[in-house]
Amino acid sequence: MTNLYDSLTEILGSQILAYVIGAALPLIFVLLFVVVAVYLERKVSGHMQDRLGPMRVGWHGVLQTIADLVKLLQKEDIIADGADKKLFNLAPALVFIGSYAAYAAIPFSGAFVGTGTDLGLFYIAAVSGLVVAGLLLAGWASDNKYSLYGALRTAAQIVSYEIPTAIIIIVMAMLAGTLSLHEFSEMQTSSFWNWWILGGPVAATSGIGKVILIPFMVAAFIIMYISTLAEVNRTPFDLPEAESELISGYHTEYSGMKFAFFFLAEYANMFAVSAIIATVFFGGYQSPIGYLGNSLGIPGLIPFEQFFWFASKGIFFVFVQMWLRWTLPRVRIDQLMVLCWKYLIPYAVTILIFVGLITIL
Amino acid sequence: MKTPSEIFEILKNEFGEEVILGYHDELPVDLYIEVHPLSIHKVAKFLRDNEELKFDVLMLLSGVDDANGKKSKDENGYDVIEGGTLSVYYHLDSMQLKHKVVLRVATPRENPEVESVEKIWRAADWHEREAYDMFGIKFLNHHDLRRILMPDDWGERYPLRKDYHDPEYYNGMKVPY
Amino acid sequence: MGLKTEEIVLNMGPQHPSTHGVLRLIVELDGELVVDVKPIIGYLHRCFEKHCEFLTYPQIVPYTDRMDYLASMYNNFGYVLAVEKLAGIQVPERVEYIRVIMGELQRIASHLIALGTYGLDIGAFTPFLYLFRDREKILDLFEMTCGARLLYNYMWVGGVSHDIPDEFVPATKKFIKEFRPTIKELNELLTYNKIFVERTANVGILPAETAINYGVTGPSLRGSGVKWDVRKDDPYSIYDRFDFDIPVGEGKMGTVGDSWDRYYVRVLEIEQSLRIIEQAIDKIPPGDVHEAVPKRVKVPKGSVYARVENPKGELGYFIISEGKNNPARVKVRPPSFVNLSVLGELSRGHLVADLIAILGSLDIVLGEIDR
Amino acid sequence: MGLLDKEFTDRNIVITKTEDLLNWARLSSLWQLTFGLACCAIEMMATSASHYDFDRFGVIPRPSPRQADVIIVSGTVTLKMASRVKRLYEQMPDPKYVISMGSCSNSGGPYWNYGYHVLKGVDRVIPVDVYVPGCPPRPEALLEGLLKLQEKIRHEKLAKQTA
Repeated sequence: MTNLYDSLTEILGSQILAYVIGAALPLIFVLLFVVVAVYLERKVSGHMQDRLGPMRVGWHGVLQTIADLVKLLQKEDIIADGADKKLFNLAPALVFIGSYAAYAAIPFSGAFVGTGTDLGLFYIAAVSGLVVAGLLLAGWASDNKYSLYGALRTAAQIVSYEIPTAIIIIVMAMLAGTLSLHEFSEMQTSSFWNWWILGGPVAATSGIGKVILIPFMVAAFIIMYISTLAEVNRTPFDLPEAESELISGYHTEYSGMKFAFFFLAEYANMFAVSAIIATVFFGGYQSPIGYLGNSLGIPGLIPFEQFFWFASKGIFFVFVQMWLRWTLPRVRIDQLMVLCWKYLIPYAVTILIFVGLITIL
Repeated sequence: MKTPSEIFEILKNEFGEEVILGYHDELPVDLYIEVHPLSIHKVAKFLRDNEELKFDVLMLLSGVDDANGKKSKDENGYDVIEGGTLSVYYHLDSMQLKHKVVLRVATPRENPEVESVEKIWRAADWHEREAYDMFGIKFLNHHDLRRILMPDDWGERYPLRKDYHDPEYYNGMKVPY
Repeated sequence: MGLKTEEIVLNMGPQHPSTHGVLRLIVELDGELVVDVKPIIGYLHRCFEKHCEFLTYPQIVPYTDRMDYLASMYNNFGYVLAVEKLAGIQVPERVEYIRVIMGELQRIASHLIALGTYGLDIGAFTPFLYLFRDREKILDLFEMTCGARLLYNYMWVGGVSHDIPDEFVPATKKFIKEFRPTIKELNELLTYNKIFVERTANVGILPAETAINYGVTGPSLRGSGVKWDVRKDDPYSIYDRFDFDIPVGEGKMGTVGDSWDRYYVRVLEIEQSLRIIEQAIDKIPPGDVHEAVPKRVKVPKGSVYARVENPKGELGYFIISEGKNNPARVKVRPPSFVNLSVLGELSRGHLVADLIAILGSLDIVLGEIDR
Repeated sequence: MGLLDKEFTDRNIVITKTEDLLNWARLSSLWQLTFGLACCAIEMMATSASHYDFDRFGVIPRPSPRQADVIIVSGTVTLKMASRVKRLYEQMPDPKYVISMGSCSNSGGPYWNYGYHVLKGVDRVIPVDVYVPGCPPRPEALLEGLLKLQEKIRHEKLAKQTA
């Protein structure tokens, strides 16, 4: 299968141009996704709550998010007197860069794998640290007590929940023998029976080992899903922006375009973590039932099919995040920490030990 | 269960006539016992703790402008009342014994001072602050006697007194319509 | 030597999503722990008591609507009872039944908002909208009767403003039938939700003695396990004719008197109100609702204190009359005003998030606190 | 004012088209400040809730004034509250709009005469775009007020007004 990057280099005759286009593609995807996801969020919440959601802006309100963005673009940009101007301006950029950088390691389809780095999972865990720094800056520079509380809560929350996520990543790396998300996707090919949630590729594990692995994999998936939910600050873990306590948390003081950046980053993050989960446990861009391109004999169709599967899986997990948000109340900060340190981390470590034993045997 | 007149007898025996000033039943519906304003806290404590009375709830504490002084008009045509009394009504209830009683204290308009009962019933805390806010009645030994509803910078004006009139402006905002 | 730390003072409100109106809280925090809370009220002080001194007795009724605007019917109820007691007016049976039915429907509507906004405080948005949807059905019943949705001016001295229309009785029965399952839905969605229980059980425990000493009444008092309800203990109107229970907090999820108990008492009270309506709806006697409405309300000299069980607690009116067309003094005992004063006591030593949970569980209405 | 407002002196095809786009975006996405004062706030909540559903018009509540476009003054503004309402209004970024909901905030309502602590009309402290009468206005009336505001925004001009 030809790589998009290689074909771009061939067509354009310039590596630099190919790099730029290759890097811009996820940005376009992210922007499109945010437009769709915000609309989806409002529609999903509306229909869950016996309402209709946006109806008047375009057909069934489809242009709602675009109107929102255009409006935000030309709002007055307020920087409060007490705010630290440099940091205040830097923070939204940092947050967005942090969440966008994660896309560099996410394989969208067999032909477009981003950088395809060997350390994909590791890299994502690292760059998401940039987001924490951005949020802390936002809270500190705003000179607003609510923002500060929001930022401190976020930092505590994200740093804590990185640990169970990291442990599960180690488990998966141990099993798969790789940290590259591209390789993860490649090994779970041809059928959903090869997905890691069902014990992984038949080729890699012996038949009995695979069956024993299934409960551990399901548990690992649940732990990872809960942790990532907390890392992207979604209900029931949306304490940093807990509306009923902290107004809007770290972005209380932001208006106009800078607020839009936080908004973009939040939704970009939602998709990024969903994509990682889909890639690690659910076969990434691989189809669960085989490819139309193969049966029709058109190999050119396959990358697009893969992209379709990748996007659908990602959006499905984003939908679950929304579903949870409009159903559950919010936990308290100490309960959040208890959940992480007393339950998720010990369980994750247990999984690590048992999976380690299974792989040795 | 005791009637107000029985309660009046008990109180008179306990405190004497210089504290328990009288018993009023000439007007319809609610009867009340008149108490001296600087002894009300002792009477209140007795009413709460006495085994036969057990008034554990202060339902309501209300300031009232009796408007029984000399009425006149000042140079701007506003009402002015001089002399007379402001009074405070205490509506007590016993949850256990299911009886009720009303106490009243009257205090001179020029220097209204009443002993606070907030340490006996914590419910009195905010009610007393409200009476202070609206009538300027000072509750002695209240731990935090500030204005409660009106803004702190409202000045020496007590809106529920019968001779109150609006200021023309408050912080640059016109007050009358 | 420990690290030197300073307490941070957080100003909440008057515009804050969960202060239920224009309440301002000055919160002293040590990290996330609440050291002290000082409620500042008066941002909605609309001078009700001053207005009463200038208006005639019937003219005051619409102003009582605007105090506890979530339970307007019941505010009317308390006021007209007080005036009728002072003036010695006996209202027809039909009026008594209509008043009780309206009052209990209003109690359900008020509790629905209390439960919904409480869910909102805890972070659950959807139950709030479900309960608002059901409240609309009650408002439709009111609208059918008197034309207004929120502030009714329905109960007059000596009667009610409009007789109930013919379709009111079947519509109410239909409402009760449709409404019962939604309580179950609420319980599944919110009441027994693990996160909700964790957030509210054992939070803001209000011991019975403290509650009584602070004068706390209504569901907040009953949540502390005190079986006290003016409808039973000091019956007014025709409440002694109906068979209903007084739910009290039992500490089912934690300690007696915690926020969850206060919440749950409201859920149970909705069911009891439905029972009262069911008993009353078929027994409404025929008659004229304007029979006892006087042309001019003539009130003798004297004073009266009358109290009713408002959805928020004990609502009392103290009226002093000097025999004129307008009262010399009307003082209200607003239940929320008294209930809110216990907030500082309850929230000391809790987290900021708990402060919100405690405030929500007290179910306050600022219109009534500030009057 | 917003970033581009009143920056141009002449009106040409580019500006009028941009104007149309910006006005469309503004009127389609009026985020409302979560701010209730009194009785009318309950009707405002009812308008946002399932039965009437403000979200249909793109109106969603934002708790922070920095992200809000429209403040609905729903209820009696008292003298103690007036300075806070003014500050909230000042904290909102331009372009910002005000809907005065209900008689009290229009003119003092039932409290106009004896209300010693009531501000007789919120327009004494902040400029109002749309007045919605009623005590309280029904949700339909508030929706009508919103449509009136949208109509007003539709005719806003980027160019400087010349006399």
